[in-house]
Amino acid sequence: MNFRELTNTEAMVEALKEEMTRDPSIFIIGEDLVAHGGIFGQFIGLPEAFPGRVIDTPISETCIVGAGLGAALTGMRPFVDLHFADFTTCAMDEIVNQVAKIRYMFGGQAKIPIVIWAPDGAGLSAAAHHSQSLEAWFIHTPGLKVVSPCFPYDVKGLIKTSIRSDDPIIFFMHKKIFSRKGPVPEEEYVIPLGKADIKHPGTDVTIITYSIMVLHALEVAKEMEKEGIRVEVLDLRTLWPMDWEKIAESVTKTHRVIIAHEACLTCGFGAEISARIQEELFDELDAPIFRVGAYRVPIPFSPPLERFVIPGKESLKKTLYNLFGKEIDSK
Amino acid sequence: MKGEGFMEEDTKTWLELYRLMVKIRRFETLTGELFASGKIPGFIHLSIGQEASSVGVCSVLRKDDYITTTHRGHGHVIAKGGDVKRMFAELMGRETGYCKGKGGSMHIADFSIGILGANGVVAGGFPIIVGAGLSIKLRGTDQVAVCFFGDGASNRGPFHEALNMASIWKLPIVFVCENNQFASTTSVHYSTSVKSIAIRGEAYGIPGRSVDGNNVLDVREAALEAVERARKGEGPTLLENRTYRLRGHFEGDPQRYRTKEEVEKFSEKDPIRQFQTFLKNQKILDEKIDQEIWNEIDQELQEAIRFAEESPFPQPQEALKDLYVEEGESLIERRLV
Amino acid sequence: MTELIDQTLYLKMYEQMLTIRSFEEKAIELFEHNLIRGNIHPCIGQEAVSVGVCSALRKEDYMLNTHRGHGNCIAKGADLKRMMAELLGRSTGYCKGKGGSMHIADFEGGNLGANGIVGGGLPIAVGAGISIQNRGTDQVVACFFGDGAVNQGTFHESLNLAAIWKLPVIFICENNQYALSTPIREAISISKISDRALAYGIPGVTLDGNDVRAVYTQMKGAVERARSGKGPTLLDCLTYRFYGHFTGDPGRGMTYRSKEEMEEWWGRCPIKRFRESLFREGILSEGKEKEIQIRVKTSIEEAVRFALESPFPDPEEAIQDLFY
Amino acid sequence: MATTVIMPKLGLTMTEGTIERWLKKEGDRVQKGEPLVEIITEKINFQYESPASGILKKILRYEGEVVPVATPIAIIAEEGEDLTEMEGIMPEIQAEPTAPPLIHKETKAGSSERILASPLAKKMAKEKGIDLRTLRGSGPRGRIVQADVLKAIERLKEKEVPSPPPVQPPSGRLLPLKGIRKIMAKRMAESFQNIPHFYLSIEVEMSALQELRERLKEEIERRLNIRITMTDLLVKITASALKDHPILNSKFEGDQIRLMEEINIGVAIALEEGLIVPVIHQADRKSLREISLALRDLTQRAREGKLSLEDVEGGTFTLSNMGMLGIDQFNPIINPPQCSILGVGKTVEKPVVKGREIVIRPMAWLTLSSDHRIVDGATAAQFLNDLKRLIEEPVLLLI
Repeated sequence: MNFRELTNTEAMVEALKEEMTRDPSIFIIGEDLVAHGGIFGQFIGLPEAFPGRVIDTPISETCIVGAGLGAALTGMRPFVDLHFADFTTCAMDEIVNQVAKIRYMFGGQAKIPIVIWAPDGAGLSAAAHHSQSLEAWFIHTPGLKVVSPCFPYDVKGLIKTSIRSDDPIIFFMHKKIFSRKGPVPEEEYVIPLGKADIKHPGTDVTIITYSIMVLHALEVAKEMEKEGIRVEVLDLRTLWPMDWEKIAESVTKTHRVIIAHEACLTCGFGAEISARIQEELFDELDAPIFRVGAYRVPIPFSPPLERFVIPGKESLKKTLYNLFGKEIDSK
Repeated sequence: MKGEGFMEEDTKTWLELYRLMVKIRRFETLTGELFASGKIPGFIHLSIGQEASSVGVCSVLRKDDYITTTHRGHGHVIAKGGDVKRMFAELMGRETGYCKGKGGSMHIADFSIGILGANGVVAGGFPIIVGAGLSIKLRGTDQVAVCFFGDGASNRGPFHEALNMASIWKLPIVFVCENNQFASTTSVHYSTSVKSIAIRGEAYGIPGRSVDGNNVLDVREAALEAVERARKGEGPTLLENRTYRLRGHFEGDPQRYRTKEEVEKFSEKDPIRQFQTFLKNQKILDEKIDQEIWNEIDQELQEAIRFAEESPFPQPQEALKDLYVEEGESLIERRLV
Repeated sequence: MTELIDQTLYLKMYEQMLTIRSFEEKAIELFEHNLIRGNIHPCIGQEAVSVGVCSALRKEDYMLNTHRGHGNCIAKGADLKRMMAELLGRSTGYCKGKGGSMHIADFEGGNLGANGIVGGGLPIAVGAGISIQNRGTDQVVACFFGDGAVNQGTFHESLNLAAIWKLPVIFICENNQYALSTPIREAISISKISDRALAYGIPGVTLDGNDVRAVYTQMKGAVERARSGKGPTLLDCLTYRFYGHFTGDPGRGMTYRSKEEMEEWWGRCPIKRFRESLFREGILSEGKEKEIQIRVKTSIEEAVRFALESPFPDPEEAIQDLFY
Repeated sequence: MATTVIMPKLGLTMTEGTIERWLKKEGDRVQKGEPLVEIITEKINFQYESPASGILKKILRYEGEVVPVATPIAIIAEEGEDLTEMEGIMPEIQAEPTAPPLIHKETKAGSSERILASPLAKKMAKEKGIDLRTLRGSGPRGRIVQADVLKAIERLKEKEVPSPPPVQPPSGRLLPLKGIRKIMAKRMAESFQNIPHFYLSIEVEMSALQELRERLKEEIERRLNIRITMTDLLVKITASALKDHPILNSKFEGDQIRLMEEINIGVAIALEEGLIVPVIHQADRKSLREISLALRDLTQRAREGKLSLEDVEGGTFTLSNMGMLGIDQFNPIINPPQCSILGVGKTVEKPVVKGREIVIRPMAWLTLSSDHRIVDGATAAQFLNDLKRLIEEPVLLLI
């Protein structure tokens, strides 16, 4: 395969272009798509390339999602942009009561090929209404599939798979990774849902993580090599379905686990993974399972406050030291 | 423009209105500069061009009246009597800010003067204002609650739900739509199927009135009528101030959705320039006074900026406070390190 | 010639109204015999709206339904057997017993489903409209909702979007005067729900929902408008539910409604009125009526028998159908 | 009423003791006051007498186990007495995890021991049949983790390796390493491994000291009929020299150094079962006579194995005189946690240069071993020089 460097945004646009060319039933609906190419520019070029298939709406989240659902029920493949994951709350009834339940409720008559794309995450001083990581809500909701990749290669492959999926997908992307570059093959490819990926092999401890925390985990893994701790970084990529096999494989190898996400610790996805590990792999554990997550407070605006609330490289390192009972160096 | 046969009283008030509009204009301009120079993190939405709406409406409100404002709310806060020191401090994320640096530009509130807060969610203010109106009714005071919102919000469900409830309960509310022609990038002519948003009053059996939002005296007059109606317990009014956002949706907005020409055309209708000319024609304002006003305001704002810049950032631990009235780690769930 | 068509159509409409009425009566009876679990929301008294509206639709047209939706299902051509089976939670039901009374859907027949959430259907109708526009067919969407839904945010957003995009959607408010126990006159501050159309610049009509011909005529106009790309219409059909909000409604809803009011509306019973007019016009005769009654009776009985003889779904079925 | 026998705290600094030998078996009848168990502290071994009369119902800790003071080690009860209320104390008996230095006899099943170990460590230990109680946890909070079990498995392997069959039966008599010698072995090894020793030697003229001793001889011997030994004098001199060099009279405590108030000089005495170091407390405050008497008494009792803990505790500096054993010079090993030890060699007549001519003088080598973590060469050298001056001009003691 011939690789070239693309940003996450470019990878996403490319994925949408390819899919929309392949399948005329795909259309994009959301706010500020035509004039703006999307609030973060992930749709730049698409309105021109596919006139009439990129639809600007007034600010009506409830109806944007609901409309996507109706279209999905009647033979279309909508790709819904919600601007910010925080705005899923304006359409919670549509997502939780309609999109997630209709197929089941109607005895499997319907298929709902909808992708709800929601940029999430903090770190941009966007304050309490534009910074949340809400994946746990949707992992908790039967009927939804949840994706949250971090690298351009994964973003492109998973966007394509999500669009082709006949089930509703909540697709999260961290706002901070949009402009991050990474290698993407020129050839067409897709990545199956529910497959995790080892981003850094190790033997002493596994950091199970996803989205932006993968980047922090990789930095920590490098630093720890100097200290003789070989960290394995497991990027889930798809949160639901969860790649339990990969997790079990890695835990059985390293016997030590840290689960890290930017969402707040309490009832975060880490709690679920951790519970499953101790239930099924108790005898493999050589240390307690540690979790890394944000404080249970809304994301504050001021940079020092925000940095304090959300977990990063340092909290990961501290947790590692904690796990190995090392002294935390006071610098 | 209005103003024939005005009283001594009026001239004072008018100069005050003018002063406030200038204050907002300068505040926003300086904020834009501070943002450009990287002294303000996050993103900001400026209300340059909409000063007449903020000032016209708030000038007929009492200190104990309520307002909810929007992501484009600096003007409303200043017009309602907000402290520019604490505003700048908040914009810069300092501990002396209105929200101790927790809120930022989009989330400024001052409950002591009835500002129930700006909101990052479009139309987020509607349900809140209904609650405020209801409590006024329940407490039997003669306060009034004003909900500022944009043309974009008028297509959101909460608009509908709020106007309906306010109308059936005859709540003392004035819904002020600042129709600045754009919901972010989307033109109101595209997003709304009716000529004037004021027409939507008919869907709730409440008066809907549309005025030139760049004429502070027109706004003031219409607002006065609506507020008096509300105080008398005759229920809500839907007021549309037709104005124009001269700056982008947020600082850094490429503004591909409109032409330079259009913006220039509208800057001729600049509310401040209009009012300035009017006051000069009325011999209420001359170059000298005008200069003084602008200078005084600049001094005040420069002090405010200095105050903000000299204020410290909050202690990191501050991030764990104010979530509940009851303090305590058990409530915020410490991280495992 | 046209008269002949009308006659057969009217007789079909009358038979449908009777079918709906007796289906609901049977359903209530089964509920009272504890053969139907959960609650059902009978639409007795609203038959004219269901039949008037659906008679103006084609099979491939879409319908969005409400929790009080049996009548609309039947009028849109649903199979009584599978409906009854669903009400009884049998594996042969429309939703294999997963949905129940409040969630009957028949995608074959264009019925995109009944909704447990008030106002839940409106945004879906908009989506169906967009899809029709995108696919360039001449289908339309009939979106049913109650007077309670008109104060939901989804109503506002949906009508605005349908209006600016001129979607082929007809919004039909089954204005039965009550949102559960809240009378519409207390829930809105205007006299006619159809005035809400003014807020979106679309036609809005308030009409006698107990006059099936009036409903049919208005609906036909609205459908033609939609098919010809002129956009949505709001129909406010004044009607009344003789039974309470649901089978659990104390005193069948007489706690919040007066005898006088009830009697007044019985005077305007849609079936009674249609029957009289049909007799007056000589379209319906004792003989024909007998036939119809027998056909209806047997079809309902068959449906019940089918349902009762059908097995309950295998518990394992509960974990099926979540994903495609 | 049943009685719990606990590991006695035999003196101020004792924190744990090793059970050397049970003098009674379970089921034996014991009388209050009759020797029950032999306990070794770091200082001495000691026969602990039964605190009660009755039957030795249960031995909770076994020979070789190191047991924290006040931890129950046995239960004495009357015939047919109900011990259930005793069972209660058993789990809590094991409250703090104890790790014996060497793998001890298989403990009886049923003695429930709460051990901090990771699930994986537990699983592996079970598979390999390793008793977790024999391991010391290296994980957080002393948790036994995978690594510890792996080490244990290694050790087992080493044991299993069969030594090549010897050509002839191994010659030589086996001496069991026990009692004081065992403790000494352990502590000397620890000392030598852990303490960065450094040695300074200096040659001193002994004539003045010998004269002094001669003079005191008849005087004291006549009156008190005791002989003042060189060691007595050296103790006196060392003590007063230490007063000017408190740093050498100190104790190493991990991340800090404790300067001791008292100057307690330990004097190494060789017994056949091992080296013992009785202490002359507050040697600096004692008169030569007192020192002499004390030292004589200690030596006497040491030989009879009658030293009390107090006799061997609290030393702050040790003196080891091997002159009488004909050794010229040697490097003694520090007696932890002390800072220094002084080794004194034999006094020999030898030619030395005085002024411009060669004369014969009695000379002896002093060697000071010091803990480099506490003192450096210069400091120690000064001390040694002062010591030399006092030995060569004892009158200075009067100042």
